[in-house]
Amino acid sequence: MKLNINNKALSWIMKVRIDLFFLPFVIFLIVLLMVFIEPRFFSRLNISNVLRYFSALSFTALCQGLVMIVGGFDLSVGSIMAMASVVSATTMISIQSIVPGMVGLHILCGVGAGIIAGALAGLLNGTLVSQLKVSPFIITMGTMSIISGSVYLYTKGAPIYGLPKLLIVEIGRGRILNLPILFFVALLAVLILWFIMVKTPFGRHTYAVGSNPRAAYESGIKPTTIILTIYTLSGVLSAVAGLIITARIGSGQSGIGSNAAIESIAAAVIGGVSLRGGIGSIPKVALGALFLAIISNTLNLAHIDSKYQTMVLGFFLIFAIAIERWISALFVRALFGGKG
Amino acid sequence: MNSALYKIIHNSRRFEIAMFMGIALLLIGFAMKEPTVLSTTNILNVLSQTSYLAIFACAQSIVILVRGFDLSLGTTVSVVSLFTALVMVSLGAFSIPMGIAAGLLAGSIIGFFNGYCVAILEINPFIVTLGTYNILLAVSSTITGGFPVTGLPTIFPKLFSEISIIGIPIAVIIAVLIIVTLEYLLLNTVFGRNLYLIGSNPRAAHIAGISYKFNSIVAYILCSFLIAIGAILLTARTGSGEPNLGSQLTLQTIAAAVIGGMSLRGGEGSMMAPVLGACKRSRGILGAQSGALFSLR
Amino acid sequence: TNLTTVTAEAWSNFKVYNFDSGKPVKVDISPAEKASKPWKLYALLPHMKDGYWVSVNYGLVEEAKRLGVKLTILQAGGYSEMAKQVNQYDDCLSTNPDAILIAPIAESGLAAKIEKTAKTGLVQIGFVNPIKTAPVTSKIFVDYATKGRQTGEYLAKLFVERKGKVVAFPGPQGSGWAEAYLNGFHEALEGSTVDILADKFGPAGVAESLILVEDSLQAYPQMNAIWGGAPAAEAAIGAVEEAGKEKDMVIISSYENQTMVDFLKEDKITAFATEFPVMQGRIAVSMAVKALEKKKIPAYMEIIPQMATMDNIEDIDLTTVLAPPGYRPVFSVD
Amino acid sequence: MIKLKNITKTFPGVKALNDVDFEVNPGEIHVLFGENGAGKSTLVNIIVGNLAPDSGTYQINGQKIDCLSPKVARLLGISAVSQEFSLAPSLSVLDNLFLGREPTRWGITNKKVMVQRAYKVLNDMKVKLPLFAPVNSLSRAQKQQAEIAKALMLDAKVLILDEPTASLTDIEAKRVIQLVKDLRQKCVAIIYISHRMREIRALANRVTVLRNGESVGTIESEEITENTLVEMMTGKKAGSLFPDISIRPGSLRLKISDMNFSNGGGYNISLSVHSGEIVGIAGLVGCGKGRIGRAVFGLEPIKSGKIEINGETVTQFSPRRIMRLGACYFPSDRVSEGLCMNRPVRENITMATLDSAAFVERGFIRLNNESNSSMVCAEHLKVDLSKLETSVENLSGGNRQKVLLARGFIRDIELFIFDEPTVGVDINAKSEIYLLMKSLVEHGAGILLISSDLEEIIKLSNRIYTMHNGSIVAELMDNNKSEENILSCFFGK
Ligand SMILES: Nc1ncnc2c1ncn2[C@@H]1O[C@H](COP(=O)(O)OP(=O)(O)OP(=O)(O)O)[C@@H](O)[C@H]1O
Ligand SMILES: Nc1ncnc2c1ncn2[C@@H]1O[C@H](COP(=O)(O)OP(=O)(O)OP(=O)(O)O)[C@@H](O)[C@H]1O
Ligand SMILES: [Mg+2]
Ligand SMILES: [Mg+2]
Repeated sequence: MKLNINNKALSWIMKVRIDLFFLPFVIFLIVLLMVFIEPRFFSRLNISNVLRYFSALSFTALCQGLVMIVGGFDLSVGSIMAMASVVSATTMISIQSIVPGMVGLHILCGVGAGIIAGALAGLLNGTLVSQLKVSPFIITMGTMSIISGSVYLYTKGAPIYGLPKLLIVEIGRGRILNLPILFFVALLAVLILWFIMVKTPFGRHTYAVGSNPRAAYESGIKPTTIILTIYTLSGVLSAVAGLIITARIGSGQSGIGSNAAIESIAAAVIGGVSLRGGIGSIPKVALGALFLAIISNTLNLAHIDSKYQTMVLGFFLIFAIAIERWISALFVRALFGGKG
Repeated sequence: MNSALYKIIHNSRRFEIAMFMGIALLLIGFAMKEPTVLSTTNILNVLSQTSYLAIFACAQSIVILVRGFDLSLGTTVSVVSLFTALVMVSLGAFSIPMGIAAGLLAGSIIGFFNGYCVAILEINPFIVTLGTYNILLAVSSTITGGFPVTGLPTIFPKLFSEISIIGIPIAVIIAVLIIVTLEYLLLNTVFGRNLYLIGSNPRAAHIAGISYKFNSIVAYILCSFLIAIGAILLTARTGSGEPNLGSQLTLQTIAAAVIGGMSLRGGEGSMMAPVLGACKRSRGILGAQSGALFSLR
Repeated sequence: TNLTTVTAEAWSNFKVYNFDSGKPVKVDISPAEKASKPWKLYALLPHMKDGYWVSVNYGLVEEAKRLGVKLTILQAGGYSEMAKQVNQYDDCLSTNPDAILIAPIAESGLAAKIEKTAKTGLVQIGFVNPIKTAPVTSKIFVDYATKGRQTGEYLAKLFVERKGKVVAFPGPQGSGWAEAYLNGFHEALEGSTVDILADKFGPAGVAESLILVEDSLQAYPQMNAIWGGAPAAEAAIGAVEEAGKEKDMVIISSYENQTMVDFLKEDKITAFATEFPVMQGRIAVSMAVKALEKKKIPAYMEIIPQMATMDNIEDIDLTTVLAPPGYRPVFSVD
Repeated sequence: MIKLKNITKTFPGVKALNDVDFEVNPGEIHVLFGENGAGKSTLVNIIVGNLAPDSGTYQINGQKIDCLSPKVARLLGISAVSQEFSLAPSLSVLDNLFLGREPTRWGITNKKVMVQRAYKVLNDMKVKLPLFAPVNSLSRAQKQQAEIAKALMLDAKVLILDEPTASLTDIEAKRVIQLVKDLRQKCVAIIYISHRMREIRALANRVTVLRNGESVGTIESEEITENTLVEMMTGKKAGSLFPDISIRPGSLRLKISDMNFSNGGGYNISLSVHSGEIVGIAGLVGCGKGRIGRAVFGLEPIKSGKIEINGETVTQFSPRRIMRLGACYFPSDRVSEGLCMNRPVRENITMATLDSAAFVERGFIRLNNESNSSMVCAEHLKVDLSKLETSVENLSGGNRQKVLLARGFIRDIELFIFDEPTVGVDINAKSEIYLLMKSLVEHGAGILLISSDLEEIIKLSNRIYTMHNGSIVAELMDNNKSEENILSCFFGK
């Protein structure tokens, strides 16, 4: 009897680990394909391009992943990004005019203001979702139009220029070890969140609330607190994504993030997060973001007529996932026998 | 006695009654502020606008019922519109029925593709329909090079958009017919029951011998078929095949369904939900209108 | 602010093509006098999300204020909101307006309705976006293909000695206007020394364009010219700088906004084309009022687009092109 | 210790508790007893803070408690095993055991301590559970054990057990009972809910009987007899629980030969079921008895072996096909596999029947037939008829189980595979269910009865297979099928 159960535990662990392994495998296949189609894929500048796209996307994906793990949805990612971008740009510029010269301070204040704005927006989402008992889909759709509406009202659609050069050149385009600084920022965020979700009670509680809110409540966890915290955290993450894009394009823009909600949900779902909550791992979500970044870059590099690019992207999305599932089923069958 | 009362209210969907009353109250409110809002032409106008959204929202609700999604709704509308128009323009006689048939067929094929990927390949519906969305986007912007198709037979818009029967616009009549039929089918057929059961607990449904694969595929086909009907009506409304007729509809339909009471977790809700949701959204239209009129005063 | 107190002198005779004879004839067009009664006008715009349409809004609002008419502006929320614009058209009609000014998302979508309304004799003015066949009282717009051609010809002139390799970023796929621009552009470059390496369609946002431009710089290392919408041009500046190619890259924008003006003045882009959005708004309102007061107006006008370059930017009257910085869109004028 | 006075609780349309008084003291086991739907779980849920009462007072240690949340209840030392489990399905067993009170070091969960303490409790229970497997991969019995372990993890002052042994065999139940007795010795106050008379007699210091949400009375341990309890519970005298079934084995309904599971753990299983007989399978938790039923129904992949139903070899292992051959399977885990919780009772009763002509005509459901039949069926099984149109999640645990079983009695089936059919069902309904089984068998059906309730297996079946560690170790018939024989087989003798 002992053997059976150990066997079972082992088999489960194997299955999970294998799962984590297949997305990189599919990504690896795509990269391998690119060697033949377009060797320029591996140029230093191109790799930076991919990684920088990844760094913004990974933040939105992480934000969405967290919210989905706790059983929710966040359609307001994009609007929070835009808000953070505009708020931080405005702050930087007004501080610039008050205390000129101290560029570091300008940037710090700008980033701080953007993140605080994001946190507040997240807090609003969290409060509404946890208190109103209305579907998070509707609530975040509402906050989305409120936030983006007020951002437009403030900027009238005009971008905000004149940000410190340091931000654009050193942070937006800067490199360490030949890789973009932004990539390391994203990597750090992934590692920290991974740690939090796996190693701390808070992480466990988040999964529990997403998996079965009633059981979590009956176990002495306060789902409302968890939901509130996660949405706030996700607001901060979307704000950081907005800041990354601000640093890259060099201006505060109210129009950024229009695709962010769909893109981030896609990354999270590819990363194995369940739309029904309680399931999903942070590194896999990041891999999902990497997958999307690579595909988008690949399509642009592969000289495909851009009108057909969306078609190829569509097939890629569906069949890459189909292949991933198929291979993993194959492996599971090979290792454990039976019809999977 | 308490429980009898409860049963009556429960069975007759208190939520929906409340929603209806809310909408009615708001209408009265608007009317007091701005009486022309309640003029018959305006009401009919708003009604027919609502009916398109209601048809699309019903389509969306069917897949939401089985824990699905259709993100490709918007581009499906565009593709069907173009297909219908192209066929109508290129064929002489019989062009209208052939065009409609082509549109419905295109819709069903799209639905089958979605259903196949979701049910047989077991890929998450979000990813599948996002993929289809992209594929159809390419289709709709390449078959005519991004340009609309004009020159439809003039009788087509007359028949399917402008005509009204006893004063009620045709779109409203068709929408009501569709909604009533769907509601009836969902409540009275095995297929409808299966959708609810699968949506509620797919595993239990499987063990009770209900085929997830078959029913899901049919649900997706039905969804896209309804989208095609809506798209054809919209094409009649604009009088031309349009490559970007519905790109923003997707989110609106999901919102309408959820506002009306569909659960994104599946297995709950009725066809009144999307309709109510759509009405709520047109209450928004009315609100904006009365605001605009008010400012004109 | 003092910006809003514009008098009739604010714009005087403005040159446009008159097509009433079937051929383009350069004519002066003059504004209407103050309206005899506060006519009720509606204007339908595709959206209000960028500087271009804000400028159109500015033109409409200023002119309405100047003439003393009522104006309500409805915006559909984006180029993909065809169905919504049709709804808005119906909504307008049901409130008995005196005139409707239409900047259609796509003519085809509204053609049938416009035709039906035309029979009732309501004044309908088409502006900014082309209305080719539908029967409106008067229309003013720029032909996108013409404008695309103009930018193409300008580009070709820059590359007489060396070979040009251009990548085009026309804008969103399936939007109609992006395709039309691109067609004109292609036409102009046929047989020239400039090769078009690729057409890259994509969403019209700076962030999205940035990724597209960056990737294209990798995919086509030989490219030395970028042609595209304003967001693509804006994104290109940074991307090109980073790739270390800012010395010999030509960047041309197919339309205008405040950013393009600023960047042109800083010599970061080579040129942009303008079609005077503010003037189109003003002319549309003026023509509507003239028509309502039974004055004779041309039935079909086209804007004469102009290339703005380092050399001539100081000479162009920017108040005919863009809303002043800090202008806030207004949606109704009483 | 805990004292409730005049507690009333209404759900929409139901008065679940009406003016109930209840108390429990340290060192005492107070048993709650009553029919399905009497209000036992509701009372318990109020005590642990999951539900707030409409009216009434609640005192702990003489102190009045107002707004009790589960979190506060835990801090006060109240720990509970709930009937439908408070486990997060996608989390591992280990995480679930410590949910809400993970031991930490510098803010990080201390896995080592967790594993040690988990093993300690599981060893006390003499239970082995896969600590790192997600809870949704466990059988219902294993979930039950996890839930008990979770409750014991806390050093409780008040321990509440809501049918803790419902899916366990006597062997495992004995361990639980022993642990509960030990805790009583340590002056823990214990509230215990069970439908098993034997346990009540072994444990109870006092019994409070509920009927229709009202307290019928409290009796001391000396007065406890089966008859008094049943009489208090229903107001009627107790009849005999098990009917006499006349066994007339006929044609072969089910034949399994040399079956091996794909996932390992089963060894050359062969068995047969004939028409007109009830065949039982008995074994400890996790021995694989449930997997046999699942395999027949295509829910557990098999590597080799042959399964024949009514003479036809099964080739396509989908429940749909197998049902066409005349078999029906009743899963043991009603919540995750059996019922569509947010659908009405009626739909759940008929869900496996929607292809029969009695209910369907050209794809349309005959709603009247459906209503009538489900009503008849519900009446048989003593499910409250007024609840036919409410969703299953509003039913009490035992009533849910009855709804699950109901689907079998509404359809013509030749082979029934019951996995733990009477979990949580009260005595009266049980005897009703047994009567139904009797009539099924006497009309020629074959029944494969997989159960952890030994008495049920022995009294009902005419042949018993006993399992140990994935294999069938013995087939007992006639005089052989005694409790001692079976128990010795459990350990692989
Ligand atoms: N969430 C709910 N909504 C509506 N009614 C409910 C709800 N929960 C329980 N009830 C009703 O309250 C009554 C008491 O249920 P309870 O679960 O306390 O019964 P029980 O005594 O535990 O029965 P069992 O032995 O079957 O577990 C039942 O009639 C049940 O239908
Ligand atoms: N050797 C094994 N390898 C993999 N999984 C196993 C093995 N043995 C048992 N299992 C799993 O353990 C669980 C318990 O098995 P099963 O349901 O057959 O137990 P049971 O005898 O019915 O006991 P109970 O239902 O009382 O727990 C099942 O989910 C089964 O899949
Ligand atoms: Mg109970
Ligand atoms: Mg079992």
